[in-house]
Amino acid sequence: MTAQSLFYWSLVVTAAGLVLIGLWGVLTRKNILRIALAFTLADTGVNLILVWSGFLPNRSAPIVDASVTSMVDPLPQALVLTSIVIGVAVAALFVVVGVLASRKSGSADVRRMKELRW
Amino acid sequence: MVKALAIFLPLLGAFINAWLPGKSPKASRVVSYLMLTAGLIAVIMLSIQLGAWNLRDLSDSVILSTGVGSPPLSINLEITAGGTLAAIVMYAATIFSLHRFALTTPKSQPLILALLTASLGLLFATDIFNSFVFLEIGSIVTIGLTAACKCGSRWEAAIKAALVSGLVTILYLLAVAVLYRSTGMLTLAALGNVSGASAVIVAILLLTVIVTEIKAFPLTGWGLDFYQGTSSIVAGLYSATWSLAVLLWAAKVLPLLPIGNPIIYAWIGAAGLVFSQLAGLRASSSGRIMGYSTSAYASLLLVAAGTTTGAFYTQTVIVLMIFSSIAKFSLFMLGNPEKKDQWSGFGTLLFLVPILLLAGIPPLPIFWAKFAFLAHLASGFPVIFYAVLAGLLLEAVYLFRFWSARSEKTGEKSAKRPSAVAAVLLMLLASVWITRMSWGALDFSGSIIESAGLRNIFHGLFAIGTLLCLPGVFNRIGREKSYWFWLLISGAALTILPAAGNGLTFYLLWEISAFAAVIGVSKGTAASKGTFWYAVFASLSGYLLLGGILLSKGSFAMAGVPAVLITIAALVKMGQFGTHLWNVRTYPAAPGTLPAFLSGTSSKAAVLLLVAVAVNSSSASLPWGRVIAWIGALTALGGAILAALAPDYKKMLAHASVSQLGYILMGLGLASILGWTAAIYHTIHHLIFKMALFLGAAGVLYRTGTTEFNNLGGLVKKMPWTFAFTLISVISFASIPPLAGFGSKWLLYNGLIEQGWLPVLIVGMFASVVAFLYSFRLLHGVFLGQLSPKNAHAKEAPLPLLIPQALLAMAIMVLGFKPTILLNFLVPVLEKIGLSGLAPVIQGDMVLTTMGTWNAWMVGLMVMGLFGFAFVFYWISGHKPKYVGQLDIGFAGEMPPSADEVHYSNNFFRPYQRALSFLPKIHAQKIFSGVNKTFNMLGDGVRALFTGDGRTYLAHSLIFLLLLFVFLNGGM
Amino acid sequence: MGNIVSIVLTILGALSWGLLLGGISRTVTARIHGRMGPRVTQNFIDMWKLFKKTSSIHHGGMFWMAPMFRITGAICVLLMVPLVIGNSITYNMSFAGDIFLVIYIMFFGCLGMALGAGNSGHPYAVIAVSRGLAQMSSYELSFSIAVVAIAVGLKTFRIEGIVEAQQAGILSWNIFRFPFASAGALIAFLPMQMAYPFGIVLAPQEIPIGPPTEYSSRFLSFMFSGRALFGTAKLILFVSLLFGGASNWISLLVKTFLLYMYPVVVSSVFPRFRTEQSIRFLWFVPTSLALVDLIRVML
Amino acid sequence: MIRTYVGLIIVLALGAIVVSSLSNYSVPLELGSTGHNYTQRGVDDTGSVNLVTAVVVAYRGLDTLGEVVVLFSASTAVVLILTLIPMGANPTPSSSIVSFTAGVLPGAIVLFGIYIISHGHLSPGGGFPGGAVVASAFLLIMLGSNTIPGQSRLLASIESLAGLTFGLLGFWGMMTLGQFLNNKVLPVGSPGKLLSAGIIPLISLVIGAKVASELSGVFASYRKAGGEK
Repeated sequence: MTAQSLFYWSLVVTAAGLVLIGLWGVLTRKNILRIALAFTLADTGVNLILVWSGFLPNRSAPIVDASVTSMVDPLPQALVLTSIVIGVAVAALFVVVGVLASRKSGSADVRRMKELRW
Repeated sequence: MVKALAIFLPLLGAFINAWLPGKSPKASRVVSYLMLTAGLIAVIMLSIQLGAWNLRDLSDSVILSTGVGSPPLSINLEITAGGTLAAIVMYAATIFSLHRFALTTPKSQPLILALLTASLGLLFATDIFNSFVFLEIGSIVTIGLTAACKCGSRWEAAIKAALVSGLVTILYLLAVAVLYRSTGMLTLAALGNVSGASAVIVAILLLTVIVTEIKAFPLTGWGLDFYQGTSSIVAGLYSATWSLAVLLWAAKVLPLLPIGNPIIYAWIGAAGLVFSQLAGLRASSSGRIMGYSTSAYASLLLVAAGTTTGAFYTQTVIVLMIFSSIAKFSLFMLGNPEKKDQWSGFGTLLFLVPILLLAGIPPLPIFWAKFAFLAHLASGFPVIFYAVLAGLLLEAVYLFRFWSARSEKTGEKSAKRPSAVAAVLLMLLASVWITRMSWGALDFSGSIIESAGLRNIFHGLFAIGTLLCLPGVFNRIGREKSYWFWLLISGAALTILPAAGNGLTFYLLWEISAFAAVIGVSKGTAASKGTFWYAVFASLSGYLLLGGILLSKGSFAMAGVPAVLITIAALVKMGQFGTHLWNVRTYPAAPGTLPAFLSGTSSKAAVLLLVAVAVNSSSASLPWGRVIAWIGALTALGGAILAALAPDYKKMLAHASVSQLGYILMGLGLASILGWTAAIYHTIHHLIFKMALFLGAAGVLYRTGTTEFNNLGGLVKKMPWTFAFTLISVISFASIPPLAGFGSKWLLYNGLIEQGWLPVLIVGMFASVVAFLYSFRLLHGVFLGQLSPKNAHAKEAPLPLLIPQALLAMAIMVLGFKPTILLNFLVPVLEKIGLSGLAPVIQGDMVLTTMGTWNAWMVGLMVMGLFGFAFVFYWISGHKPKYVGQLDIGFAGEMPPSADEVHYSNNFFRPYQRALSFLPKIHAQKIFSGVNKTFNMLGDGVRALFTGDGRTYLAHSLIFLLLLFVFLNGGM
Repeated sequence: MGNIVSIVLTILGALSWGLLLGGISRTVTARIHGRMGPRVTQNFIDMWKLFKKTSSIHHGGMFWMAPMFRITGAICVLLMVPLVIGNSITYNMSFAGDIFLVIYIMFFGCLGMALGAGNSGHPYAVIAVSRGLAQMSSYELSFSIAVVAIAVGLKTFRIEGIVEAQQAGILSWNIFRFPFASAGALIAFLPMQMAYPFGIVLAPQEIPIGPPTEYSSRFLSFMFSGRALFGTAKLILFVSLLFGGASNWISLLVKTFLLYMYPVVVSSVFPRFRTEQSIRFLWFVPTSLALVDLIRVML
Repeated sequence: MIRTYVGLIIVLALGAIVVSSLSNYSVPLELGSTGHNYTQRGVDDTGSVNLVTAVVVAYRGLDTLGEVVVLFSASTAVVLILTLIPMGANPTPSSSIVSFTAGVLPGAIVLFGIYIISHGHLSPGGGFPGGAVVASAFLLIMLGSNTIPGQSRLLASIESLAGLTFGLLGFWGMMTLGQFLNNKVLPVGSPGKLLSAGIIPLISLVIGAKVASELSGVFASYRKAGGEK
């Protein structure tokens, strides 16, 4: 296994690990802000996976230049750019809603936000 | 250019509004309306250009290409014909709700416009990442609007929506990555190119995302909480724009998913439909009920995606989703708890139309789609068909309960007349328009009942029954005003019913008649409970009928399961054997002359249905005629006993009605000429006397304001004519010669003995003797005995009620004295349809069977002659007595202190009740509450899933994902 | 014309016979009780006395018409049953209907009386009616089962036909051919004649004379004649159904007399049931008996 | 407790799926067809040497418009929610280090941000990163000041105007070239120059302005709401 392919696999394993840790946090944490953090973590993992989906070993950034001969796929990078901004937007809103919700219920514990059910 | 305007104008509006509202709310509203109107016009132009209004091919489309180059490099939006129709709804809903938002949260306008843009974008998106962007806009705006609305649980609703949207984001992007990694493309069409292990991953990820987003069971939880927690305006806008967009987007994506056999969608949908609707039975908040209904439609979408393809799929989905969105939108807009609306008159109607629409009641548009869709299921997917049918019935139950709970709040008049009328007209227009899709056509060319004679009898019965109820509508009070309209519609539908040429037509007219009557009943003061029961049982019989018709592919020549379903439908409609509950609750609650119509006329539709099934079967008989006859006999007996013990005039009549219909069943079950003669004879007879009785009851209620026996009595003095007509009807239904009732019994007994069905005969005879108990109770409880001072002001019933009664009483006399007029017509008709047994022989006035004779004319002459003689003899033989006051009786040498104290009414047949006490008390009420309890338990079991903890919903999604993975790997 | 004469004579004859039987029964009852009792013609005297009395008050239209209903109903039953078999002039109106018609037309008079009682405004009268109807609905069950068993067994509903089928000697009487049905019908006959232990309708200890409580004088005379006529009619009906009918006038008188004495005798030795006891007894005992023959016929 | 186990089981099962499916992939050696097309045609089609920017702004401009709307919606929502809830009066006073830095750095930061924005089609960067950098300058200013920022009309105007411009640029493409957001409505010019690549620099500018103003708006709202009562 070359260094590049090692990088390739470790990239996806790290990313998947981040997603799984994030999901675990989402499922088991009680504090709404920790859940927000867990989501951000998972988001990062997902973004890495997006990057991975267009990644080729031994290639340069997709900026056309006389010296560049082979590039990685620009599309996933564009997607990641978009996805990051969306992630920021969602996180901003989530935090606001989460903070205000926990002010309303008197605690950041998501288990206490069960007025609506059944 | 129009294409771009149609989609992006709201966005420009949103951007402009981000700056304007702080400055000038008015200007910003003007901008919004301008942009929206212009966009709406653009969409309408597009829809015309695409021929969407033609409805023939909804998948025609134009492409709006964006960026540079063409897909897969750039992104296209595909504007489909069906999509433009949905877009019109979205625009219209946004325009309608804008001013409500302007009132509550003026600064939310950019968000509303952004939501519309996102909905439009998602609706037309062809790129998977592009869809993601629009999905995110939708989620964010939804969360934002919810958090900013003025309702109690908004934070919780917002948090749950946010949690779910977070998970959806992750799953969706993973799917995007895997898709791109394995195909190198991001168009939706590329989904079909994925293969191997990646296919499974993409499929499970996207299916989980879709099921979560459309809120289909089992991933409904967050949607329920969201609908319940958010304000009704937000929920309304959401369901008409975003929810609709997501559903139609899902409809677009589902067939593309690399999932192998799409039937799995149908199974998820069918199971989800049953379970979620079970849980829906337990919902009480209006938002939650709408949530469950949304879930039902989401499940329907899954079923459609799994079982249908091509143009039919598109049409079904578009119609179901668009109109359910409209319905939900209207319900949310109307049921705005923040304004504490009070419903009355047209307000109730306005509220009812969307409910009927959601429940798929004809002739509203969803009906056509549901009918065609269910027909499709019936022809190839029986198990799914039954599940869907059951789910839809459950949905109807809670929708109607919801409505009855809402309409209980009566109050000041609301000026909703124009909007109500407009809503009804619009829906009817839409319905007519929808029929352009080739979804089975109405057929009046050849009736399902070939025999013109039989047909004409029923035509006549329905027409006359309706007409005789109409004069009485002039006497009505307050909110009962408008029931005449629904009576007329129901009656008109019934009158046409015998001419129906196929199952669709029959079902359509049947449901129109039933639900027009439901609306009519709802006009009664304090009728909500009665309306609910009627609506539920009407739905039950409607769905059974639908099931039967569809399983036999629209024809009435049926046997086996369809025939059984239809028979049960008829029995429910007639209130037989336990289902009498609805009669007993509905008739007392119905306003004015409507009970007369329901009991006298409308119940005969069930007779017609049974006749139709029988005449189309090979041996001109009903399946299990003996069972039906037994059901009839036992109902006749049980109904009679219950009627005797009933404490209320109208309730007694309701029980009596059920009981008398039992005789018709006995006759029909016989499948012999004599039996059918008896059945049709009794059908006519029952119509006559029951209408007369209920019209009399309407008069009594009108003059005294009560129908409780304990408050009535002695009215003969005040209402002699009503009494006279009631007396004639009573003598007739007690089968005492010489009036008409004896004929039906005589024919029936002869028929039963001819076929040797002696046990049925005995039960029937016993029931007819028990009928004396209630016939006297009725006369005495209302008209005889002591007049209560409470009713001293009562007058004779008004003429519009009396004249029909007089006509009916005359009909009873004619039929009683000269039954041969009818029999001479009826017997030859019945001889032709291939029934077994011998026909009665008619010689002049004499009717002969192999064993018995009956000369009604001579009996009539004898009775009248003797009575006349006795009368005259008394008259000329001595002094005429004087009338003395009602209290002047031999009362232990005293004048009784008050009329109420000497009026024997309470517990009239107590000894009889005591004698009956050895019977176990099997109340139908208890059985039904047992059923109810069971369903509640099941519902509770299901909804225990929805714990209210947002993380649980996330766990649901992930578990669903895992199960899908296991299933798909096992299956592939 | 002969028919009309026969009808008039039948009515008058039945009235006299009914009144006479009533008188006899009063005497017999008194003798059983160890009293002398009134003359056998006492009922004629009572009738006439009542008829000549002026009735000065009434309680309303139905009160007024009830006696006519009663009499009409009674006469109708009477005329529907052939009197003497073989003598077609005495068949009166029986051609116009069969046994079902008779069963149902019997209610005509009952209903009339019940209506009168209801209109009288007296609670006791209504209590009596409520009891009477409850009881009637019970005994009619066994009676109709018996009638159906016999009619189906003989394959005719026409009373004439039923009587004709019993003309082959005493063993061909239905009481021997359908012993269980006959037993059921005969038990039902007791409440029909308001005999003890089923005399809950007229129960004098509780509700003076039941339905006609408010009636007096001329009204009451109509009521009484109605009852006499109805009684005779029922006797003839039972004789025709169970006891081979009558082939001549003597046998008609003897058979009806004997049948009349049966409830009189039973009545004087039994105490009274409570209403629900009576109803339950009638539901189970005579009904089960009659059912035996019905099942026999079905098989 | 049970939730932890269930969560663990779910995550482990998901992990198993990941592991099992990774074995189906191998290290790729060639670009996919779409990626290949971008690298081949990108510069000719758009005039942007930064292919990521070419994809973001030109090829998939609609995504970017959507993304702008996402940010727009989120910021509008945040502002809306926070203005509806009157909270917080006194922001925590900032330390002198922060105050000092806030007085010195913002100018440089803004300049840097503008550079990133304007060179988006030439080098890594563009509207989003640049806008974020500019917004960070505002954040710094806000942190350094002890007063609560007032309702800024200017920010709203910039935001609104930028969005409107973006939309109208899209319509321009629609009108002239029949393709929404086509970047060739302006001449492509020679790739590699600052003024080239059609409307890409313009859109970058618009995006930058929008991102900067929106993020600043969000920060301002946070600041207003986050103070102590």
